[in-house]
Amino acid sequence: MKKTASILLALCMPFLLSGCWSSEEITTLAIVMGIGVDAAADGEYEVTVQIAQPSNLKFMSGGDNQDAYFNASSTGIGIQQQMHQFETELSREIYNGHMEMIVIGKEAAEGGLEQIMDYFYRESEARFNIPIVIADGKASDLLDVELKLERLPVSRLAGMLSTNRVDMVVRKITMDDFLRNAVSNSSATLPIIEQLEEGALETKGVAVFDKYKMVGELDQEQARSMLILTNKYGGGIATIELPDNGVFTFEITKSSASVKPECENGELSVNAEVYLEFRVSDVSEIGELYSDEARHNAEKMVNAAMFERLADVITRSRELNADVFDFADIIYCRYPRESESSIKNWDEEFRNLPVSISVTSKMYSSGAVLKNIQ
Amino acid sequence: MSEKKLTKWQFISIGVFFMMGTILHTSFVSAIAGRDAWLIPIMGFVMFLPTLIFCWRIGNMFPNTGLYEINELVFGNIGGRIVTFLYFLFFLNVATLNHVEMSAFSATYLLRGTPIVVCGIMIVMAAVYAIKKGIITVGRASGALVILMLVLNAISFIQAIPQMDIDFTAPAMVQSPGVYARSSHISSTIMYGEGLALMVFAGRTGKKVNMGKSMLIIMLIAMVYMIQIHLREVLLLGPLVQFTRLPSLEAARMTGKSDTVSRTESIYSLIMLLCSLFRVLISFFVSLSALRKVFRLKTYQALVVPMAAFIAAYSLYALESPEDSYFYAVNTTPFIWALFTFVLPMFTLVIAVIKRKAKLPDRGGAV
Amino acid sequence: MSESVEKNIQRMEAMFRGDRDFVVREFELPDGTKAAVIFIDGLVNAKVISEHVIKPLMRGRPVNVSETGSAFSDEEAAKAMLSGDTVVFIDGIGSAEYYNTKGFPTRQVSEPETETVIRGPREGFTESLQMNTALVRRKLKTTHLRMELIQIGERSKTAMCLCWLDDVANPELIDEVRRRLELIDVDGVLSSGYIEEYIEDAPYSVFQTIGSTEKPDVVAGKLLEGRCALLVDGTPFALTMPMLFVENFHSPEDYAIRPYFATFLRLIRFAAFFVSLALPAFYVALVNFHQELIPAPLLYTIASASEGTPFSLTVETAVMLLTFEILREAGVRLPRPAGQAVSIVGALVMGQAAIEAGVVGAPVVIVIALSAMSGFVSPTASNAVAVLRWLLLLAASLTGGFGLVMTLLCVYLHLTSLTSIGAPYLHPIAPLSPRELGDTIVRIPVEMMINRPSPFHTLDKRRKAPYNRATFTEGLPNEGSEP
Amino acid sequence: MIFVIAGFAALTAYELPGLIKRRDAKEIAAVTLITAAALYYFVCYALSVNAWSPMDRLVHWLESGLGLSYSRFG
Repeated sequence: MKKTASILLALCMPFLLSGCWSSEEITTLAIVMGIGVDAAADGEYEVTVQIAQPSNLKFMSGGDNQDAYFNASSTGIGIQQQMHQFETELSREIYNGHMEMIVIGKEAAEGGLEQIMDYFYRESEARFNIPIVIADGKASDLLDVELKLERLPVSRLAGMLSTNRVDMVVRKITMDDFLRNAVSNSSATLPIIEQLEEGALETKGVAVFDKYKMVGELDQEQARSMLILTNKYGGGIATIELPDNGVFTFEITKSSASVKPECENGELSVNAEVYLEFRVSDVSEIGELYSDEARHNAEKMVNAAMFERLADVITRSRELNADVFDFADIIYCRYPRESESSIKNWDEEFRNLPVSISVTSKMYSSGAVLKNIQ
Repeated sequence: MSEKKLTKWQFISIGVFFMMGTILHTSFVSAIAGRDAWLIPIMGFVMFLPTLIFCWRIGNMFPNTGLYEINELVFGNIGGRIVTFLYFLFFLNVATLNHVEMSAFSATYLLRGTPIVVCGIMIVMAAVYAIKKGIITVGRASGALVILMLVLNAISFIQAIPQMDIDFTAPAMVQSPGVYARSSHISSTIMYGEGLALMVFAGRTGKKVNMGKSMLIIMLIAMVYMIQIHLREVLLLGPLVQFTRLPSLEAARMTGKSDTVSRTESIYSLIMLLCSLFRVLISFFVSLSALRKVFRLKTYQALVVPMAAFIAAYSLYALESPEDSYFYAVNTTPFIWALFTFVLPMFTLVIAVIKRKAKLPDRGGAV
Repeated sequence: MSESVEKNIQRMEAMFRGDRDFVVREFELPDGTKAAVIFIDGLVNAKVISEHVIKPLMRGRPVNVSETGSAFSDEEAAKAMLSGDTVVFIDGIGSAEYYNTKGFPTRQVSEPETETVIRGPREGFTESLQMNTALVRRKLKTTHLRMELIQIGERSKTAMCLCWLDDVANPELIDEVRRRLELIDVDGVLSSGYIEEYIEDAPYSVFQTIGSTEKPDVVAGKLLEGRCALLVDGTPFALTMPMLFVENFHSPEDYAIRPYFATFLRLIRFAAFFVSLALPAFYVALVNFHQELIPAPLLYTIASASEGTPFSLTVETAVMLLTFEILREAGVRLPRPAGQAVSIVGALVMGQAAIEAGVVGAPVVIVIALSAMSGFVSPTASNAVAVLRWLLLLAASLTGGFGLVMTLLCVYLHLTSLTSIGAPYLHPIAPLSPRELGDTIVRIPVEMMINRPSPFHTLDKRRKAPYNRATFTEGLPNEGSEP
Repeated sequence: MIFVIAGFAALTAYELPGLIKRRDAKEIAAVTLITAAALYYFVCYALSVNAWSPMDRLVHWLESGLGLSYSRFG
């Protein structure tokens, strides 16, 4: 027993002498909550870092909430360099273990994200499931947005994406979703957030990427149809203009799409059946809706409108030459052998891939009122 | 009053704990096989069957004798010691490579700033303390520890199920046969092959422990465990699994929904640490007892600390750079390991059977 | 021993050099021969001597006292006198007779301080060996209860009684204990603590491998399980050997309350053991090394709390731990009323003032207070925990989670390597035997406790026949048997 | 860095007195040999000199010599 005790002591000796490397006092850490990247002149990037100030962040009932964060930014070639630049500038060490959001400016996205993404997935502190967002203007403005409920602009952005069930046009895309698409033939999409005047934020639509470069945008309606087609649509409010400029708004509560690839003697095609359940929110003049006949023509109207929108998003994605619906993977999974050749040059193949869409919908309630109160 | 032999369950728990140490090797298989990585352990098991048959037959021929005593029985005094020295080199390299992976893992993920050599020395210190306490104590301790590890593993798997996406494994078995052959060769030699070290414990097990049966149980549990790890990685990371260096840790980082319990990968990395420490510990002990058998030393107690220092030092230079043990493991190590886990055991089995046949006809008695 | 009384008395007086409590009483027998009675005042019961020794001798009737013996040399006579007997010299007889007249004052049987119990027997051992053996005898009225007297201590000559059930306990265990006791050659044994360290398997280990208890029913329970107990004259604590690690978390009350609540309590004691052992180290590892494990809101509170504090986190934790240890010791050492006040005032005021002054962060005080309090849940393990806590804190401050896990593994291995008189210390956990986990970590209903713990290799494995509950349950109305 | 090596070297030498007492030539030879090897690598690491590593040599020989490596046939 004396031997093991002395061995333990001797083994500890090297440590006591050389101290501990990776122990960082929490007060020496600059806790980074979000990072914004904007394209600056000739290939440089302007990196803005949102750092939380813990002392103001503590919950103070009724206290004056002076800013619980501050943004530091610097421009330079790579992102890693800027991070070190921050460390020299600030008195503390950059710690991005708690990063909640990455915001990328539109020009930077158009310029290509390889270099930016490379820093984030190689960096071992950051996580794979951090949401990424494209700022319509400059990312630094988005990170400075006016605060209403939250204490940090970043948490307001993160909140916008995950909880706005009412108008689910846009889905939270995390870094690994984005990278997964960048690896496969289908193209990735990232939500775009636009800053309207005096601090109002709005999800303007979805940016479409080919590998790492942003090639175009889909507006809100197209983004919704894309979500429906890829079966990731959680529900939301949609409107149809009626011929005599009336409006028929309905809330889609359930949407499911089954996309089945077919292959007759080498000819690849895709058949998408979409099933929607909706509830009428407000309608200008259709009249009572409880009768079967009225219900059927409302459903027919919704089918027609949705069919037209789905077709529109497919043509749009063909224009951008970006397979946003993961058709490539779906076909490859079902027919690996046959689709071997066409997957190689998927850009052309996708342009003339026959896609048949059929929409069936079911209205299951017209709200609390039997017919219009007129 | 307390028995000095390993009981059946203690031997199996040491074996399973040793096989759980492959959690750091998952990138060897998933880098090659990608989305079919979870099928590879089955093929690896099939490729490992000959060595299992060797364990079974040799176990029955020489009940309750360790691998080194078998060598000496089969190859005679000098030949046996040469074969044991070969095994010593093999197990030394197994311990070193595992040690390299473990220190690289803890230097980059757990203790971000610490230099690799310090992590290496800390790992080796823990191994020295365990060996000083004696392998019977380690056997006794591993009984409950294995169950704890398996339960924690199951919990982290179940916790990750909501995030999993089934169709990441979609086009199964479509890759070229070369890919499958290569990854199952890697799996059978590196992941299962290193299990040969457990044969050395045959000498220390109690009377009613049948080597073959327990090795089979250990390898089956190991197979299920490996399938579960790979399945978790593929279902969480999808096609990215081919690119990440430590997929099981990245998969752990992915899980976690609510903000409070979101980042549990530090706890998971501690589990990975314990399992791989056990692997280093057992292979270290096995190479030590090989050295003792070769030079006929009375006790190996005196060798424990210098050998540990050697492994900590040698692991700095074993591979070009400690960070990229992946490159070697995928290309050349399977061939070297195959030599030791397949060729040598088969050779011993053949000689043993021939000797057994030569003896039986003339004297008709057992060996 | 000479014939004449005077010479004997002079030699005895020379031996005792005129101590104040050495009493000689000379008298004459009816037939005129001189006789003398000598005894040590205080060790004997004066009334018994005058009634039953001196009066019958003076009247020539025989002495009717329970235990007599004859001493042939001065040492034997002195030995008898020192253990409370009365020695009688009669002129003309070469030897001296001694009669058992023990009668020194002893404490009444009262509830023990350390092991208070809400429900269950409340009697505790006292300092006198006779009373303690009587208490144990009353619990186990069986002829198989052996009580072997052993004397240790060259000067203190403390009498010890090794008791076990000879149809249950393993004879090897008893021989082993007896052999170890005989090896002890020391001049004074004043409390059972001395003996404990001598006969332990691992005297250098932080953990206690010999159990000690103040309650006879606990001793009886352990004897039934196949262990042996050592009652030491002069200390109310009996030693029970061999002891297992899980016994730190058993309390005699567990068998007096419902199994569910008892299991719940045992699990809490286990949890408290781990909390008090690893919480400060875990907290330091969490905040200094693995910040990403802390959820964001908590991270802000911790960061803002430790904004102004001067010390680094490790120093802060160590200082707070030290203050709590000092407070605890002060609370115990002071006499009862003052002790209570000190520990409460100290903890509250000290903690609060430290936080206000900004010397220490609030979370640290919470962590240390929780870990200190949970240390008291199992008193026997708390002294081991108080030492190991510092080792873990050092490891965690140097290498964070990595060091913490490795040290915990080393502690676990150390525990598995311990044996208590041959029985593995972590019995149901380390050499895993699932069947016996029933009565250790959880408390299964009494019916199911059929076998005795296996590590003691008891002669009679079964505790009792399975309880035949079916006989009286048919009659109960709610059996669901009505048509 | 040097402290770490010094610590470990001192530690490995710790075994020697015990051994010399036991006068077991073989064991002393083994211990000194292994300690020397360990020190060799540690010192090379401290002076960041490239030490000879058998594993590396073996791998290169297998790869170039025998061509026994997957990297050859991709």
